[in-house]
Amino acid sequence: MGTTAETLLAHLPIAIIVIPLAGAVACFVLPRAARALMAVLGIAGTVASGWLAADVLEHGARGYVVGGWAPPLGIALHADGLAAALVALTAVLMTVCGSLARPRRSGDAFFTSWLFAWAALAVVFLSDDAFNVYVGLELLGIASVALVASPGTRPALHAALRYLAAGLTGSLLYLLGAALLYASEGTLSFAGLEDAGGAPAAAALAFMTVGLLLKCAVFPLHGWLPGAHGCAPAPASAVLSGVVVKSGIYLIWRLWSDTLFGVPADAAANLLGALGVGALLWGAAMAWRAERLKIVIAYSTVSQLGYLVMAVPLLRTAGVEALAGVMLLAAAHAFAKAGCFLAAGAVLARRRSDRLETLAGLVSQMPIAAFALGVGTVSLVGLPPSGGFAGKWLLIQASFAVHAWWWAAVFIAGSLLSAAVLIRALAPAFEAAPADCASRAERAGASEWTALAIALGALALGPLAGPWTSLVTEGSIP
Amino acid sequence: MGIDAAALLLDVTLAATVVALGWRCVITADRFETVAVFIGISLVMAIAWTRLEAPDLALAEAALGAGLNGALLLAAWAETRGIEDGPAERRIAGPALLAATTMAVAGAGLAPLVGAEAGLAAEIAARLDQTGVSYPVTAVLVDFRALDTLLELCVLLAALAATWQLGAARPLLRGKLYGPVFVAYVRIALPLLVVLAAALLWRGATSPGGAFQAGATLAAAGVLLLLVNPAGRVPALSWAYRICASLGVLAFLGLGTGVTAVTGRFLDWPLSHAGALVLVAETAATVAIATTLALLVVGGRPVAQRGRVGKRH
Amino acid sequence: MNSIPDVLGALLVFAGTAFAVLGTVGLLRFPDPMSRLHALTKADGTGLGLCVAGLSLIARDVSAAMLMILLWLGVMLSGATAAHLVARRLLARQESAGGN
Amino acid sequence: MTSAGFVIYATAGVALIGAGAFGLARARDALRRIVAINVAALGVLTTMVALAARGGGEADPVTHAMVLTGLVVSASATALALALVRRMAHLRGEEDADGHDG
Repeated sequence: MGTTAETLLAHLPIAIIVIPLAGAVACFVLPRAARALMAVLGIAGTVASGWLAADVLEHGARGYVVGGWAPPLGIALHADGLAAALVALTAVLMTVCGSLARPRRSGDAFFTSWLFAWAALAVVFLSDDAFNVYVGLELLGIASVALVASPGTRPALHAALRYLAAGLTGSLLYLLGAALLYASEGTLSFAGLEDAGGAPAAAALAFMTVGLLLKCAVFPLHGWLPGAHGCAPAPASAVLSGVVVKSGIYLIWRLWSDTLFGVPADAAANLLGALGVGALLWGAAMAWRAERLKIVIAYSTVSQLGYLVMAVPLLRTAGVEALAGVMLLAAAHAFAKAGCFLAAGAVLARRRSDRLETLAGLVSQMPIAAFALGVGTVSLVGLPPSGGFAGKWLLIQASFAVHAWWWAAVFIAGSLLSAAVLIRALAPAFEAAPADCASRAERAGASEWTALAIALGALALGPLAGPWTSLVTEGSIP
Repeated sequence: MGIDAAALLLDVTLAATVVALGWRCVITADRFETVAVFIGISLVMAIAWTRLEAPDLALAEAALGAGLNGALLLAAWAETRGIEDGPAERRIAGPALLAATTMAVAGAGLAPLVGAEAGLAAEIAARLDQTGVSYPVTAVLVDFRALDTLLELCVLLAALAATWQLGAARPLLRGKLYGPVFVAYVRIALPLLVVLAAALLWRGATSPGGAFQAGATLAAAGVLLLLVNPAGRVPALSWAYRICASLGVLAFLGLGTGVTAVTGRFLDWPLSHAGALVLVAETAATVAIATTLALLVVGGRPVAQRGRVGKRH
Repeated sequence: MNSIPDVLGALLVFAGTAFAVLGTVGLLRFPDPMSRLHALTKADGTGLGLCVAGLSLIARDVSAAMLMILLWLGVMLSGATAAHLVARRLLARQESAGGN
Repeated sequence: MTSAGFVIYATAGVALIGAGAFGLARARDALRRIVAINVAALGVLTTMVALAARGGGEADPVTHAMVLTGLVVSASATALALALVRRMAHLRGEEDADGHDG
């Protein structure tokens, strides 16, 4: 038993990339079997990702040298706790949300894009190579655009085109940075870039960071996000908000803490923190003005991404404690947001509209969807016992530990803002149903129950904060 | 000395032409001029790249930038005539500031690199005999960084899948090119292009060339083949297209997994059979690239047409 | 160094360049599309042919010369076909304009 | 290629990046935006080709591989973007036609 399991374990990092890739090609070649393939490979990918996470938790980080050529000549994969945690989160959300997808007609293209996006996320999280990550980001961008465009309506196509233009520009800036790094340091491996320095490295860091901020929609480069996440089918919105935008944030964390470049970058890190505060406020303000439920949820993502960017200066000073907090926040947001989008999708499917005034009577007619939205809100606002609460708590502790109490003040203010925004949006749900609607509760479908289950995941992260934190910080960056 | 001065003059002229065209392209108010000038930039750029010891990249740039994207840009221009988005563009200050900042940061990053040397050319040259090919760029693409190439083939496939879900293909140019002269031309050009593609693929192991150049050439042949058709219809060969377009990813995944059993690493070609395995993978990639690029030019899912072709404008 | 083939080759390349320049002038100066098409295809084909002949003399390498001649033939073939297609389209447009 | 050549072509590359940034920030029309991004992409790739050749003698193969990959990847993305533009124009045409008929 030992040897076979050991061999399999050794190949897990690449298997986690290869499984969805194989699934994507299979869906393309065998369009009729796409749904079945998606289910089978989803389970296989989830098992592999879970196993990797368990192994990293127990035995520490695991590497893999692709093609037998160690860096700098070849490409290595590196699964530390942070990467393994994100890969596992991706696998769960991709599989669960994917099982709910009901693509319009070209299901093969939808599932091909879905699995390509999954594989690309795994590449971005696991790869140790700056250029390999670029190709992964491009694959992720094109696959995500395909998911946004899949309804085929003009607003969806318009949003997809904007998303594609932003993504293309972002990866171009990233590519310029990677080229500068290679030209000055002679390697593309993140591990080999730890003591990169000088003007080329500083310019590279600037280009890559701006490119990634654009790709993950951090204020003020967030313009494409509400349209794209608001127009995509609900399961796609769930993973786009839940994990796809986080791939860019993850790379920013790595660039700013792992490879410090010897740049006197603390001032720049504080600038990133300020952008985070801007995102928090602006996202909340726009969500306050939005009239459609999915747009409210999308702007809430803009707002919540602010926390993850605000953590950059804290990661540099407070280290592991801040990382634990921000990853808990990221995971809780992924579950809560996926649950909210799926619930909104169920509402949209049932009522043909997700305008806020049409939510009236939701609590009595679609109690499960309403409950999912409520549970998601609890975590997004950061009330105990949710993962959102635990994450904010750790971050506040971390900011006090390094005497940066102003960050704590921002986190608390952000919670109040989120509460105001989300409660305003959901308030009509508690009103009585209009007279012309049947007042009987309708039977909840699979999508509503799934939405609730995923949203409850965000609550469960609170009590589970301990193991999650020890996984995330295993062999990790700061 | 005379030769050096002439070369310098040539380089400065080429560079200045490209830059002037680049600015002209984004400043002009005429959308057609934007597209036409962009195609011109791609062609001049290809010449500039041959000056920088990159003939194979120049070939790929001419085929993809001027050829594939040029054709698509012209099609998009023709179909969006008269429905320009948004009002006239008057903003100058903000864009100029953005451009100046970008150029300043890039210049500051590049300046220290003049005369500095960093790279892996020597290490790669020293290990070429362990790769099964003897041209360094091909060795990097199919051996040292084969994972990049696998993902790149996936990007092509993802773009094709995304394009197909947008709707059915419409007839290519509605057969406007069809005629005796064009048919005679295709009869001569098609075999030449196929031979050229095979030569590029084969030469890639030892000298500039390889799967991408061969694939782009073969794609041009494929587009010609699709154009020799009175109605401009794209044959609905769904299965054949799907398999051909996936062939590259399938080969890299299949062979890459297969060799894992022998060498213990994904995509680690066993030395004894490296040459043959790489050739198989590259041939599959060539077919896939050619199919995908040609179908991207078509720009939609090729489906069987019933009765009349498309909607007349 | 300056042997007769070299000098002859240089002269041919120079002449070829002159043709190309003239073709470009024609493209910019001629009044209607048809005559512009003439300037482009005829002058460029001749210019490229002269350049290929001159470079073949200078290179003194049969295989390189053959390759260049093959390229020249390819350019001529494509240029002539493209010119024909453009001209045909122009004629069709003129006819339909005359018909109205 | 000498360092003079590197300076010349890297400058041209940076100038093209600037042109692309200018055009992208200024354009409202989707087609122009796509062209502007491609101009900037050509600038980035030219800078990379110049960087690869700066040592003189044989060019750096890793950079060349990166350029080739970048070229194919950005061409695919551009093809998808143009397919979206064409599809939107087509849908708009259909809607207009429906509007006039009805």
